[in-house]
Amino acid sequence: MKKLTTLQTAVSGIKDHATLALGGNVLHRAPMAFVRELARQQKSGLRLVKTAGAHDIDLLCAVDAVKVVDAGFVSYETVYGLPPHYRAAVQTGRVKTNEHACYTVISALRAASTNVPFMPVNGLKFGDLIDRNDYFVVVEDPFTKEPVTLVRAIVPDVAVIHVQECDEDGNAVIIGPKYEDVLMSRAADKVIITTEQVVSKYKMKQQRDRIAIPGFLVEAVVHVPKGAQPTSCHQKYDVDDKALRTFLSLKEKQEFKSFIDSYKKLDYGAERGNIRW
Amino acid sequence: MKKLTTLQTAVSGIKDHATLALGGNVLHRAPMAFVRELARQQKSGLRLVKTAGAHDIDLLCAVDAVKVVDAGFVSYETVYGLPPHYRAAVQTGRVKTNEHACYTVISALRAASTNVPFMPVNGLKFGDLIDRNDYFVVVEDPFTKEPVTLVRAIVPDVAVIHVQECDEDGNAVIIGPKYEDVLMSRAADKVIITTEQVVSKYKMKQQRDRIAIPGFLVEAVVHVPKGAQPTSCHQKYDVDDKALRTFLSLKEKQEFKSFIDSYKKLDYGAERGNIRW
Amino acid sequence: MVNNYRISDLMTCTIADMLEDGETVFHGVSSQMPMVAMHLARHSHAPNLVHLNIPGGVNPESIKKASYSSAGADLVEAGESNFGLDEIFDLSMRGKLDVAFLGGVQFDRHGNINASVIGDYDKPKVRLPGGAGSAVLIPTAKKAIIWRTKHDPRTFLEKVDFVTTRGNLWKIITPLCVFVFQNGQLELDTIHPHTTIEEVQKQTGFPLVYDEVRYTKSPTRKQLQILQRIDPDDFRSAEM
Amino acid sequence: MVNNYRISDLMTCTIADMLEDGETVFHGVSSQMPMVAMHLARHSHAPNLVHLNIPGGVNPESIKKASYSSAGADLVEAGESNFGLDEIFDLSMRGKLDVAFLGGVQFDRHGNINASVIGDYDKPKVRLPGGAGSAVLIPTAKKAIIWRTKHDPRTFLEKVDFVTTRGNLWKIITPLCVFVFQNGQLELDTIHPHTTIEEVQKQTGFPLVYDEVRYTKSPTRKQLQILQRIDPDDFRSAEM
Repeated sequence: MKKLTTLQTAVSGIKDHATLALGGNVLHRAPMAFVRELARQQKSGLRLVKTAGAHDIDLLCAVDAVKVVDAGFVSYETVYGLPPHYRAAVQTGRVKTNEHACYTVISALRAASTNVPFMPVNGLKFGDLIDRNDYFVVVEDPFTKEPVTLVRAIVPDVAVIHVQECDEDGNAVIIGPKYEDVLMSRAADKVIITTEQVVSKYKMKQQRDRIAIPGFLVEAVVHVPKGAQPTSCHQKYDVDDKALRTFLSLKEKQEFKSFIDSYKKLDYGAERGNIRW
Repeated sequence: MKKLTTLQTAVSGIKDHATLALGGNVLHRAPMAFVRELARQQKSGLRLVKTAGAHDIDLLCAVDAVKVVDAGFVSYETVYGLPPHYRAAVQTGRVKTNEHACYTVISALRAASTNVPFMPVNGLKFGDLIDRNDYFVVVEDPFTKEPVTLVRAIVPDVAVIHVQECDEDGNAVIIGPKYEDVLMSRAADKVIITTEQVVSKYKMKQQRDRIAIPGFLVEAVVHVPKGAQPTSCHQKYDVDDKALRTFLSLKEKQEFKSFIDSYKKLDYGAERGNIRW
Repeated sequence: MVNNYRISDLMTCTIADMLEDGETVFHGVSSQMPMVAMHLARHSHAPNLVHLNIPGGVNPESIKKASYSSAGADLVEAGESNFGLDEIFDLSMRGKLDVAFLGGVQFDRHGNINASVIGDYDKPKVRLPGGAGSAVLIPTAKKAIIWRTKHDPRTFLEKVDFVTTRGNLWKIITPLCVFVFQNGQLELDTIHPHTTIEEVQKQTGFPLVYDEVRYTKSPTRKQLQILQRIDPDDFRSAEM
Repeated sequence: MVNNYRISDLMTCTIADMLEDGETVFHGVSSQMPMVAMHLARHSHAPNLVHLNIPGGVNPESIKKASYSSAGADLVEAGESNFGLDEIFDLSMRGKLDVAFLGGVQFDRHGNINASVIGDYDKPKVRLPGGAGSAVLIPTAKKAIIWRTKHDPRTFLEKVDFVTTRGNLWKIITPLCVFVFQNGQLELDTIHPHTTIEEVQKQTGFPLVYDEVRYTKSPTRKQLQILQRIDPDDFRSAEM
């Protein structure tokens, strides 16, 4: 049961049209090395699930890998502005947005994690989202006869989560905010961890109370230092301002490719032994 | 916003017929000092909620404080056997048991924690519990048209949770297994913490990642060292074998009273300053 | 009365004044101004305000490192306990979130909020970032406060293109004024000292509703001093 | 073949033999025998078995301190990660729990299990402890294994008083035999070496179903040695 594998191998197992839950939040701890490898392997038709996405969703829209986005919010943060490639993809009809209320993504993942077809949601009471989206439905509560809104379960085929520390069994430690990553690891059919550091089982056991994702839930572990760049990874590195501004200025297919390829050395570094474990 | 209070004051706020979620599991970290004070103050008609209860439920049944028990399992562990007072109370009709599947207690509390009227439950598919209990109902999933079992929400008026460490703001650390205590603290309308130690806000901040219940959710904090005895409290004390065997041998009302009163010094100790903080 | 303040200072202080001691208050991503306002409140009249945020740090002691983000790990590192986004939503569903700060792109006089699309929902002219938590928080938080750094007739208009949500909207603050949602409509609460009622009307796409023109209170010297101390890098102006 | 073993040893080893390497396996409270059996499996043919339990310690390194309880904190302290009861249930709901060990008081030939009441549900003659997780785990775990330290006609009977649950029941082990649930009925799998088919039939309240009488494998010397080492205080016999 060897779980340690290469980025290429892990990504090669992702099927076109797969539903992927991406860890992190906006510009923080997004699994960018994995996302770039999805682009390199020219995956297509992906359905992306996240409460609040940014560069990850924008990049995959830029290379035309996406068919559907289930999210509550897709945008860079204040100083970087709106996600140009995502917007263009939606506005030209190439990508369908299932607009959620962030919480309804959480509810839909909770439904998946408990294997029920839907989750009742308080709060989603008014507005056009309920009518326009077929993953919401209002029914009568059989106990009180009051109306209640349900959101349909979303079962990701794979959750991809970038962490600071993981052992070879897949026991994973997330330092700082966990966002929806723990829930995603329970909702998805398979879990792939990309990690800054692969630590010994002994060291992991010493900090077992910090383990967010126990190894037996994890299918594959990929060692990718700097694997969240250009988004931030707490206690490892901050957002790469220059790279983000560069990406946001790109327009042509060839430019996206060059940008993504410029990370090759970094993304494959650990496999080639260039970076010490 | 002083939260530190005495055991008597905290318990005096509990109304007859209140729904109480009790922390801990079987013989571990049950909020026994609080339970004994409920008995001393002769509360009645209580509805008790717990996945797996033992001495707490048995004692409250012995003194006729209980009307309804919502639980998946009520029994002492192997060496101590069955709960005589709970059984007698149910068999004579004084107490109604809402038998749950442990998980359906969790589901009902999850419904409360998200303020929805019910929670769908996979797994509860067969058997007489579904038909005989009016808090389960089978409906048609509006998305797939398949049948799905719903459990009605249980909203505890108060969750009573015994912990090892708490600060005066109510930030609470549970050492070792947390059982359903975190969920209870989110499902209940109010949270009362009884604690082995009251630690400084400074010390609590040093270990903020271990805080299971943030203070702003907590209504009252009661300092009761040994407050889980005769059940165990991890890293503090083990089960009090002698006391449990004594209790199980009691039969008469006056005997229960004496047993409960024998803990008075311990239960009120911290308030009287006999035990240093 | 002092005059050496900017619109961002005025807005931040006005927001702080909306918050009461002991309230549980949430802000989302890209929300530097409310974040600073919450800290200002905690450092003045509302020391027991509970500050909740997306990364989950309860009552972060300092926001000086929050820089470009208001969803970063710094808020957790400086926090006194952890309470993640999922839990904050649950809290609001239970009716225990007092105030939520939210955004939006279009607002109409009926209190409808659009953060989704300009044009048709399925084939939009402009795809907006989305309402994030708005669609569940605005109906469930006791008071929803919207802040906008833009005030023009395309933002405040007769009818929004799409109703992302509505509900317990309480106030909207802009560089020109404060709206209050009451009597089923968006009414003018106060206009800022530097503007006129004509200017506000000109920039608003529906007729203003008000009995008399009241002015927003200017920041006090003390508030400006605290701002200087807690937000020396001026994150509160990031959106201006 | 060795003879110096007790029924509790035989039962524990038989249970261990039912478990395969790599499986996720759960036991509840008052479940010392399956707990020891799981450890025996981990120390012999199933080193990658995942041991889950109520307090939430994944793969506790040792069970020597579990003493009177199989739901105590020791299992967490000795564990390699934490995975609480709520999460174990969720795991089973998702179809990812391979084996669950559960109890019960009455069993009938149709695979129905009663852990609730003797007599009427609302006014019972005997109120039993309740099915704990059984009612959701037996239908969802891939294989449910029941162990009982009592085998008499009141335990195995024609028709249970109340159906707490049924579902993916796989095997039932008693001091006399192993039942297997197949073809929609409880069939005899093996009888233990120390008993006879007549004895088992006498203690069973419905006609035994079997093609031929097979005997349960005796513990190996190696198994007994491991048991001695991992369970020196004989928790496996606690219920006997």
